[in-house]
This record gives sequence, structure tokens and C-alpha cells, in this order.
Amino acid sequence: MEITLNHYLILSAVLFTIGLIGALMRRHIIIMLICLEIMLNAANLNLIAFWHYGPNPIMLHGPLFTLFTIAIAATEAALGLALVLAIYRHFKTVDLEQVQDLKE
Amino acid sequence: MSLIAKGILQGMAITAKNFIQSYYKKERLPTVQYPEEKSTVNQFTRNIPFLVYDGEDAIDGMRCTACKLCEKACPPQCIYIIKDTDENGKPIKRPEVFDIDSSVCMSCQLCVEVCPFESIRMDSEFELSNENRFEGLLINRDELLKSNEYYHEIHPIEAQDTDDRIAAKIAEAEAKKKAREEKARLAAEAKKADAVMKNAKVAAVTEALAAKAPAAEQIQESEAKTGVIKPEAAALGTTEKSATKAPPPEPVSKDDQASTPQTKESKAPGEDSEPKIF
Amino acid sequence: MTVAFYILAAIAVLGAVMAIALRNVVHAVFSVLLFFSALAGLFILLLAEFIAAVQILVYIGSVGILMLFAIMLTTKVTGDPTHNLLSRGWAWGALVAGALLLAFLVPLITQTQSETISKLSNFNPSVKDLGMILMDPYFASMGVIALLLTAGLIAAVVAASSASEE
Amino acid sequence: MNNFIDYKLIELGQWAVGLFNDYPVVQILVHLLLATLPLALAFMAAFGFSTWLERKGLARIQNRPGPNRVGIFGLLQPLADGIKMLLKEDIVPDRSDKLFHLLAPVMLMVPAFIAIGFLPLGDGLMSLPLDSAILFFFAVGSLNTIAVFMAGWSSRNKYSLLGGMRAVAQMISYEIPLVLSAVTVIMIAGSLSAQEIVASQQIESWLASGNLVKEFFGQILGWHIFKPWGFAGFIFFFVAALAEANRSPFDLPEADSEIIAGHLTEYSGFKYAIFFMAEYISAFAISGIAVTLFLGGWSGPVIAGLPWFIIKIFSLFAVMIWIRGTLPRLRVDQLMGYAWKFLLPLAILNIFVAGFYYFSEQQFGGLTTFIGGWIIGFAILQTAAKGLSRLNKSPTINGKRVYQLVE
Repeated sequence: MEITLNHYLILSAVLFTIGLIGALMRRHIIIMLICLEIMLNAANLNLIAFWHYGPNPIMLHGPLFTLFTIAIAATEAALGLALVLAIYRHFKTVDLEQVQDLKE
Repeated sequence: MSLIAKGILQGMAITAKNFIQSYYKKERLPTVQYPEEKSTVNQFTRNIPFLVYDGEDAIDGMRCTACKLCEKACPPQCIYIIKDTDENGKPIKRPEVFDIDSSVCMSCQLCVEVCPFESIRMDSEFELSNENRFEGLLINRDELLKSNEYYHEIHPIEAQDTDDRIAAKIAEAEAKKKAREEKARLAAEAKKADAVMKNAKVAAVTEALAAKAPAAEQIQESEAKTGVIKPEAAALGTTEKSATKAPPPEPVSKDDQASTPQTKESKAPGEDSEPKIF
Repeated sequence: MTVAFYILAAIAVLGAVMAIALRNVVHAVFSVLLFFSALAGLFILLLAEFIAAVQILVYIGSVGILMLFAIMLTTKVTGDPTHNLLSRGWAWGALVAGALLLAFLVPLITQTQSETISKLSNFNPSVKDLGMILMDPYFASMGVIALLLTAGLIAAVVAASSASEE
Repeated sequence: MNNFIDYKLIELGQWAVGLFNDYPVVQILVHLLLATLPLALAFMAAFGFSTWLERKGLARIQNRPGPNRVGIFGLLQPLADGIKMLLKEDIVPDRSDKLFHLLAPVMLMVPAFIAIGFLPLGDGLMSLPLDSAILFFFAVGSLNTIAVFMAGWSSRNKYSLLGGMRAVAQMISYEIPLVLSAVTVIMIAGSLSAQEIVASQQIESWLASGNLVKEFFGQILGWHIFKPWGFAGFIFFFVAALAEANRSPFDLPEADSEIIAGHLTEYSGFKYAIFFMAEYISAFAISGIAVTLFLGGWSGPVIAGLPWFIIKIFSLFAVMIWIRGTLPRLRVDQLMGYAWKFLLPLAILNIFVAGFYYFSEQQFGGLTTFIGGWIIGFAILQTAAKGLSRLNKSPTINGKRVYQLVE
């Protein structure tokens, strides 16, 4: 069977949902960051697939936007993990449910 | 640090010099390919003791008298000595068993220091490895015995020194002996003169001589005990002399052979004193 | 092509599921790296080789390593869980996410007109073209991204180091 | 033509593929095998030879003869070592993460072998002729980090973990100056394709002139290392490459005097051999990319193509050995500072120098720019380097040192 755009879209949707489920279910802070990355990557796949099967691939919009997304995701990861370290230093835990105090 | 690091370049120049010079300069590649070529041993190398003998025959020329001083001095106690005995079970001044455990020996040279007869010396042999862990590393008397020529070969200065010392001892001993004999002669003459003067009997003269002979022997024995000299070694100080003197007559029994030092010891003064007496 | 897509898709889904399901955090990070690499393969299938290279360079080479570093600097280095895995009300989360997939995304996708033939077949996108486009119409956005990256770098340094001074 | 060896090799390959014209599936397989297998085998042989070369070179530097027992000049020593490694017991620690312990050497070897596919060995001799080969090379090179971390973490040994974390920090840090110094070349050549970068280092007008002397030097003088930014960039690249390949003086991850063998502590037998091989092949790959970027790739007089590439790659490896024999290991606190506070700003500055050089070449012509560029560009970089080293100077300890344990 020929691979169509819908295959990629379904795959992307499944991956996004897996990421979302993980983000909502797990309580480990790094796992949550991983889930965010999974969701962003699923979106990237979508962008590239739309570009590949899209009407005007010469303009290279797909790779361009994916590049931007990747840059943003990298920033997010770096900043997020720095925050993880800061939180861990402060609360001595990586369990997000135990990070409850506003004060101190 | 600037863009081109001078220190790094200097260091690299030095290593490059090492690399290139190792191909044509001996001091840049001092490695000795051991099994094929052996390193030349310095004459001051000391590794494991050995026993020096004079002359051709190892057993006859053995300097060791089994006095066991080295056995007592050895800190790791690697020397094991049994004194030899003759047929009658009478001990002879010669080791029957002289073992050195090379795995225990720590090359301290204390045995050399204590030996009064210049008999035990350090060897520069370094290939002591053996396939047999126990018996192979035990060096026995026959393996330990090495000639004075070999000693001269490995440690020329030290061997010459030893020989000189022995020669000096002999000379000293002979001088003493002579002086003593002179004294004895003078005494004898004086006694003779006394006897003549007093018209004493011949029996009295012989009595006096008989009393003197053991006295001379006693003096000699005391000298040996103090470790100054061993008369046998002294007599055989130069190898040529010993070569002519050493071989005992054929029919002499093994026991006799074994006791050569003793016989010689007793003989040497005897030979000299005999004509004097008679 | 078809076989390659299915294999890579299976690896991607497997990696993602393992990333959220495994108890050990380090294992989870390694599974998400598997997911990233499968996605890079899918990008190559979609003729976006530059993006595939960036995916490997950024996600596997940097983000994954950052996560591993964060784990090494926080909890047990073995990565074994120290407490309960699931958050409170996890069932609601799973339900919402699943419902989103089944009720919203899948119907939408099935309704779209499926493109089968790519117009890229007679056009080989080169990195140079991407660079040209990035320089001409999208210069402003690239500047913003550059600014964002710099700001993110500084912010990350500040966030990670200020706490240690206390 | 100069590149006759390359063309003969390509012809040979085409002939071999042509044999299977009737069986398309077999033909594809043969094509794949021809593109990969000779490369892999050649680099494995080069690995063996280079271990011998390294041991011999280091030995001579340290006034020893080196291995000389197996075969003539000890040339069969790598073979003997390989057999020894194969026959050794493979010990896996009881508490280790068995799967990752097994995967780590594989994860290290696969990127190393993929990376050599991106090297332009000759004119048209390239296993993976991608449009963005250089970028892929760096992308694949960054996978080494994961493998090293895997090895360190899965061994469940504190020395392994420390070594692994050191390696990861070091590789991540030095990847940035590495890529940034390569960016200059990519910028000037205007391409990420390895073949085009090599082509940009040949002076086309001289090659076409028909003058023998000009043809000879046209293959040499175009190399980027003869330009100020190229020279500086090569130094930065080479230093960063040493760190990337874990070569001395940046071999902190395996610093045996501090952390036993780093991430290799719990590896033995064949897995250790694979680690060893992957490291050497990475070193080869990274010196190959340095050759491509700065030393003219396969271009060179008379025997352009594969022979020149081999000569260059081995000379760079020899320099690595030479450096290993000379320099002591860096201290771990100096390592990061050197990458971030010294190499990175200089590499960024170098990009600007390259840009100015490029535009002035268009403005004032080749020779003027060459002379002026060397003076000005070198002065700029030198000043920056001096200033940075002054800024980074670690504070000297004044007064008497206090020792806690000694009185």
C-alpha cells in the first residue's frame, strides 16, 4: 500500500497522544519534559509531512518551520532542565506533586 | 597563551628530537634485547654468593672450611651447611652440603663480610630463573663452586685486592713463623750451649724439643681462630704454587684427600721445623 | 518505502510508549532517544535530510544528553524510581488524552483528502535553498530565534547557578 | 589526468555492478556492499596499522624500541592483540544494566563507521554522497556521547560513571568550537557538501592554464590552511577534534591515574576491543574531516585523489600520536574553561575574520588580500587570544598555603 499523507498524520496524532498521556499521568519532572519533547516532535513530523505532500514544496516552509520549532524546543529543554536543577536544589525532590509550597 | 603556543611547540620539538635520534644514537635507545643480547654486567654488580676455589680441582682447592659463620650471619637464613666427615666419622674442615636458596637470598653480602677465609664472594650472575620452583632455585655446593680465575674475570679489582690481602697474610705469617723459628733456634742453640756447657745428656735435649713442637702448633691454631689467616689458603696464595702442590699422590685415600688442609697445615710447619730439629 | 515507513513508525511508537511507561528514568531517556532517531529516519523518508541531521544533532546529541545530565544531578543515579510513579488523578488525564485522539484527531484526519503523490519527486531540496529562504523572507524570524536561543542560554545559566549560591 | 586511481576504482566498481545486470536485487546488494564493505575493511586495517604506529611512535619518543616480536618490526602485533582480545573472557558485572552494557560498544562503533562514509576519499569516491555531508558527519559524531554515557552508566561503577560524565561534558563542550571552526569553511565554500568543499580548495584557473608549475601549485596553494582564518580555524578544529576523539591531552574520560579507565573500567575482551577500535576509527574520521575542511581533501599534486587523502589522514594521525607523546593531561577544571572561555570566543571571532577576508578578496584581489589578510587577520586573532588568556588567568594564590592534614 502506498504511504499517504494520512499515514503520517495518524502516526503524528498517535505520538502526540502518547506524549500527552505521559505528561498527564507521570509525576516525575524529567519524564514530563520528555513528554513535552515527544509532543513537539509529533508536531514537527506533521509539518514535514504537510510540506512533503503539500502543494508548494519549493518554498521549503516545512523544514523552515521545523527548524524554528527545533530551536524553540532546544531552548525549552535547556531552560526546563535548568529549572529542574533549581527545583531539585530547593525542594530536594523531582516529584512534581511534592512541589507545593509557594513560600520558601 | 597566544594563538601559537610556544611552550607546546618547544615540547614537541624535544619529543621529535627524541624520536629521530633514537634511530642513530645509542643513548637515545638504551634498550637491550635481552634473550638475544645480554647487557654487559658492571664489575661492581653483586647478586648471589658463590664459593671460590683455588687451582684446578674444585674440591681440593675449596677455601671454605664449613665454619658456619656465614650461615649464622645470613639474615634471611638462606645458607645451609653440613660439615663433611671422613670414613671414621671425624669431622673435616670442608662442607659436605652447602646450599643457598636463591629465592630467599636478598643479596645483602653479610656472608661475604663475615667469611674469615675469603671463601664466599658475590657473583654477578643474574639469570637465576628456573622451571622448578623448589629444587631449581636451591643452588648446591657443586654449582656454587667457582674458580678464582672466574672471580678475577667478574670482579677484577676486588679479586686482586683479595689476592693481595691473602699474599700479605702469607707473608706476615711466614715472617712471624720465621721470627718464631729464629727464636726457637736461638733458644735451642742457647739450650744446646747450656747443655754443652752443663754437659747435659742427649735425652734432656730431645725432651726440650718434644715440649716445643706442640707449643708451635698451639700458636698456629690460635692464629687461625682469630680469623687472621688460614694457613692452607695462605700456602696456596698463588695458583701456580697450588697447581704443583695440590695434587696428592694417587694411592692416598679419599679420606686423606679430604683432610688435605689439615695435613698440610700440620705438614707445613713440620717440613720447615724438621731439619731444624735434627 | 512502505516497509521503511512501517518499521520506523513502529520504532517511534515503541520508543514513545516505553518513554512514558518505563519505571527507570534513565531507561525512559534512552527510549525517547530511540524515538528521536526513528523520527530522524522518517524525516529522511520525507526528503528532509537537513532536518534529519538537525534532529540527530539537537535532540539526540544535546537534548537527550541534557536530560541525562539532569538525572545524574538530581535523583538516584541508577534512575530507579524513588516514589510513586503515577500522579494523582492519572486516570482522568489518560481519559482526556485518549478521548482527544479518538474523538477529535482521528476523525479530522480521516476526513482530510489524502495526498498520495509528492510534488517533491522532481525537486531535490538543497540546504543552500533553505539558507537562502532563511536569509531573505524569514530573516526577522531567524533573528528572533537567535535572540531566543541567547536568552534561553543566559536564563538557563542563571536558573541553574543562582540556586547554588544559596 | 591526476585522479586516475579514483577513476580506475570507480570503473572497477561499475564493472562489478555491471556483472549483475540481469538480477536487479542482487545488483542493489552488490552496489551496497561495494559502497560500504571496502571502506569498513580498509579502515579496520588502518586501525590495526595505526595501533602499531602509535605504539612504535610513542616508544621511540620515550626512547624504547616498541613492539618488535610478532612479525617483522612487530607489524603483526595488532593481529596478535586482536586474537588475545577475542579469546579473553567477557566479564559483565553482576549488578550492571546488562542490555545497555552490551549495547554501548555497538552504539559507539556504528556512528564511527557511519561517519567514515561521509569522507570524500577521492574524486567521486564517497560512500554516502549526501548534500549535507558535513552536517551529517557532526550529527553522527554527536552520537558517540550517548554511547560513552551508556557505557559509564550501565557499568554500575563509580569510576565508570565519573568517566562517562566527564566524557559527556567534554564532548558536548568541545563540539561547539569544533562546529564553529568548521562553519568558516562551510561559509566560504558556500556548501555543506564535502566534494564541493574540496573543489573550493583547488585554484581552478591555475589548473586549467596548462602550465605545469601552476597546475602543481594550484592543487596545494588553495588549501584553506594557507589563509589566516583557515590556519586559526585548523588549530581550533584540531584541538577540539582531539577532545572529541578523547585523544591525549584530552583523555580525561580514561585518565587511568585518576579514574582507572573511566567508562571502560568494566569492559573486557572483545567489547573492550570494539571500544578501542571505535575510538581509533572516530579519530580517523575526525582527522579525515579536518583534512577535507582545511587541508584540501584529496587534492594534491601528481597523484591527486585517494593516495593524497591517505597520506594526509595518516600525517594528521601521526601528529596526534606526537601530541600524545608530548603533552600531559589537562586538569579537569581547566578542560571546560578552555573550551568555553578560550576556544569558543576565538572560533566565533574567526568567523568574522573569514567573512572580512572573503569580501576583501573580492574587493582587492587575491595577492593583496593574502598578504594583508595574514598580517591583519593574524594580528586580530593573536590579540584576541592574548586578551582572552589574560582574562582567563586563574587567580594566583597569595600568601602561605594552608594544608589541613599536614600540621
